Amino acid sequence: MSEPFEPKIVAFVCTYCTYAGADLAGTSRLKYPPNIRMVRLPCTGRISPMFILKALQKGADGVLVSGCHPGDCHFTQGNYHARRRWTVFRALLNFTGIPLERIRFSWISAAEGVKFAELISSLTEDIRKLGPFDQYKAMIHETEAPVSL
Amino acid sequence: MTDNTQNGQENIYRPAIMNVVGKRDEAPGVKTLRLEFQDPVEHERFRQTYRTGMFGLYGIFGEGESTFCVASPETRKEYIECTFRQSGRVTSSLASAEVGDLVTYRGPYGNRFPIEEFYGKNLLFIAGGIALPPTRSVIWSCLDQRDKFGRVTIVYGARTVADLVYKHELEEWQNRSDIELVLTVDPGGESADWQHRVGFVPSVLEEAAPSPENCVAVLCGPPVMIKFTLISLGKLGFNEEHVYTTLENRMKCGVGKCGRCNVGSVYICKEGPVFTAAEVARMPAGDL
Amino acid sequence: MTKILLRDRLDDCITRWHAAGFEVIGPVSKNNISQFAAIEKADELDLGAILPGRTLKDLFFPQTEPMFRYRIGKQQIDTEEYLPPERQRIVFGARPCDASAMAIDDPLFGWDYKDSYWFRRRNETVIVTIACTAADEFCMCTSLKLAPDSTLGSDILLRPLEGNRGWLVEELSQRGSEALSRIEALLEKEAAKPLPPADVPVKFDLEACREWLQNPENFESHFWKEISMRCIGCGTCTFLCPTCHCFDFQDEGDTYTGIRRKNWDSCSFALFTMHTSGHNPRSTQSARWRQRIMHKFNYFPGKFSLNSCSGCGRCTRECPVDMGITETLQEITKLSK
Amino acid sequence: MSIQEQYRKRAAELLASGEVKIIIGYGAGSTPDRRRALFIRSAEDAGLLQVDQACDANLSGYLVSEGLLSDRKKVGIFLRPEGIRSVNILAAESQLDPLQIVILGFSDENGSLTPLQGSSVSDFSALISTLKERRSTPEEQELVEKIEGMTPEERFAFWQAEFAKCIKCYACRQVCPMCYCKRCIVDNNQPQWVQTSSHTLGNFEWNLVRAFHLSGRCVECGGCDRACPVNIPLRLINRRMAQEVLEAFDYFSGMSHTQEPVLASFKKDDPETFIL
Repeated sequence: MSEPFEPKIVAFVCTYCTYAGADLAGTSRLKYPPNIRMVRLPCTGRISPMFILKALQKGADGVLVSGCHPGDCHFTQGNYHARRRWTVFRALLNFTGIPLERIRFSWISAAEGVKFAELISSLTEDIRKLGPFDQYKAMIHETEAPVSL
Repeated sequence: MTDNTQNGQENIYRPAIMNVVGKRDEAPGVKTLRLEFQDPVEHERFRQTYRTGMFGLYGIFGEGESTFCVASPETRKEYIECTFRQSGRVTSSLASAEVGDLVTYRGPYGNRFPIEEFYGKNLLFIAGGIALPPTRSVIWSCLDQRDKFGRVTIVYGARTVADLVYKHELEEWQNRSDIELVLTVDPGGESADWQHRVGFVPSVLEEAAPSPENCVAVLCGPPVMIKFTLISLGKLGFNEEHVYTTLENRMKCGVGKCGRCNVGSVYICKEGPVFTAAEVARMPAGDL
Repeated sequence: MTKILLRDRLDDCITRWHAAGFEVIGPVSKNNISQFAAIEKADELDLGAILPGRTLKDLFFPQTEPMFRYRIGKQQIDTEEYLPPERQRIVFGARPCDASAMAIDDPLFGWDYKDSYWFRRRNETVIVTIACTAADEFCMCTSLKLAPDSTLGSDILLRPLEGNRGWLVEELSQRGSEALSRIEALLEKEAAKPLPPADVPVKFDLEACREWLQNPENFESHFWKEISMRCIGCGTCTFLCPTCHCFDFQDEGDTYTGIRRKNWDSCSFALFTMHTSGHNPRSTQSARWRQRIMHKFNYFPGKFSLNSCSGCGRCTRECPVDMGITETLQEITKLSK
Repeated sequence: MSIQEQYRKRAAELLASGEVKIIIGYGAGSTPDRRRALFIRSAEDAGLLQVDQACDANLSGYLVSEGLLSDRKKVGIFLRPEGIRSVNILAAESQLDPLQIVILGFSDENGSLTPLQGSSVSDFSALISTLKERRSTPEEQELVEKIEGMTPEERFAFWQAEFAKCIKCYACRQVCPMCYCKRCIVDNNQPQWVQTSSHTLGNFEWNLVRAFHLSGRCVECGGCDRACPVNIPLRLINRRMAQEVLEAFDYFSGMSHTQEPVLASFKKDDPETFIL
């Protein structure tokens, strides 16, 4: 009937590690699915939970947040702060029914081109299996519907 | 003013689409857009209703609407000019509109300067900073029928020389023999080649001492300037009933429904924005 | 002979109204809140409460509604206008204060420029009101010169009969008669005496308050600061007020496409009157509370000869810090003596 | 002497001696079972103060009212233990100087009120430590567990139905002592992160943002829950978040006025089981 479902995944990445890792994946000609839209930020510490909500609001089926391994932060501590924030925000999303399979977190260094490619492949596959985030999309759709009263 | 035509529209919140046909930088952060109606019917409606002093809601879909006066005179209705300072979300996006882009406009709303009552009288215009645009609308409306009025005096001040808006028109007025133009900047705001006055508007006004005899004053500016200029006008012998000003408040609907622009019991959007100083004096000061 | 609607005929009435193309709406308690919602059967109705938690205003002026969808192109902007769908509605079981509130807001939405969102819904809705035979300590309709059996704003007024048997029917408008004509056959004709309306004590002196509010000297009175000290500046009183009508426009979408919506706004919010320059004419909570009281009991009646309050008491009932109109006007009554 | 008499006397002394300029307490409300915030400035008015179980509001939010503390004078305030924790957090977040706050504390032990010994925030640290060890009420815990037992779809549907009721009156925000931002994130429109319209999506986003900003800061006074005019069980989310910071970081909010905020600090060995 219609085209097969292609998930839309937004990735918020730190420019020093994961973005460089993605770059390495590219220059190494590693293959990974094209479902990812990357947003590059100076540090994972800059990644506000607002970004994740905004991605969902704009219709993302999955979100990846990724940065430097602990201890490797360009700004020394940004990712430690980010880690606490993610822990809490993840619990909140879980409690309000946003499936954790859709919101993922990872550490990928500039040298881990292979890890990046593999993660994107497995993440895309996982979300493809989950299907579109219909529950959230229904809520978005409701805002576009004409007057109901 | 009571307008039962509803501007001929069924949905009063539907804006007209305007082409940006001109854009001018006036001062740092201050821009003028010249707009033309896309729809001739809307334009005709504007021609029929617009009088100097009325305001409109200018906007960009996706950002919202913002209220300011129509800066062009009622004697030139082929277009609308608006001058604004880039400060919030809407004005920032309006400021980035270029010639050829589209913006929205709703209006004209509110009351007007009763120009007919000024016929045969001397006119004194006083403006401060970004408040020249509403004054300029009246100034040109009168200058375009210059023979109907007596002496015309314009007192205009800004913080610095760079902050003066409509510089090309100031030059034009400067060169006209039938206008007395008094320009001033706040102390410290003058440039090396500044040949006009230095000082705050109220004191400069007192120095210039225009005669209150058979004279109508139009005064626009920030609240502080208005407050002290009114005192100066009083000293010069002006009657509050013959001093006109415009008030601007935050508005959303422009048509007396959204409930935020009132000062005391007066809805600025419907009973204003033009008031005499006497009317303003009767409003509760704590609400201004 | 008077007309009687028996409670056990209500289901048949609803069926007939549905058949005649009316949507039937009434107070429904669900999910820990009572509000007006479309119903299919009479047993969905919650007619026992003093007042539903949410007001009748929701049906005529929803908290958020789309006005335009826009699509921005290089040469043109396409706008699609959303107006309320045309359909006939019957609201069964409103309270007199809520119904009055709709009539109070009519002149506001109609002066000069007519708000089509409001009037379309108003013109298509029949309001069937049930007179109150019980009141709680927050009810204050009588203080506003209204009553537990006021007819203002209603198309039909029902007066409860003893033993929960049904209601005595009073036709009040053309629209009401039309709705009644659909169920004429279901009505009994007998002489019946309805239960007396609830006893709602008068809590303040409206005229004295108005006089006090009109006196310019009182505008800067210290009273405003004292009375609003504990106000936290939320929008509960305004959003649960059946007559509060302030609104805002919000655009939602991106650069090329989106929706402009009309949303409730509240004079209690600090940003309500804030200029872009940072200047705020009503910069303190006391100025904002004064505006709310002045607007309802001085400015609005000055313009439309109606108080912008119907005495439902929700502002006091639901206020998180136990404020409200009643207390303020009681204090003003004391001050004016 | 009843606790109410005791505290009226103490309040009168504080005001009469000039130690405090104002006392924020509880007075009679509009109905017999309601209490409301009462601000008294003279010892004669101390008789208007009420102290009983109906005094449930956390008054600490009034401490950050504009201008109240700017003259460096002391302010007396009636607080339950949760309120004392709020004051600790406000102090830790540099919103007030704890030395300016004179606490008239009381707690509700099994249905009867007991006065708390001490008047400065640091006097109550032992008490707060015991609170940390205390679990929430069985009913609350049961509800949280009930929600946790649902599938994600059910949970989403549950909260969607609850948030659909939200009318964006922001009573939850305004009543919360922790929501002191001069400009809340929903009031910022450049950029507009959260949709301000009161449709379910906008409500969902707003409530998530609110809960997140209170994570590790909420003291579970229940003010938001009581304030909500449409009865959204806001307390459940706050409860769950408090549980999360306790389990993940051994963090209990409002322990002391020098405690670092949980999301503005870290340990190198914080758990990270979920990070790939």
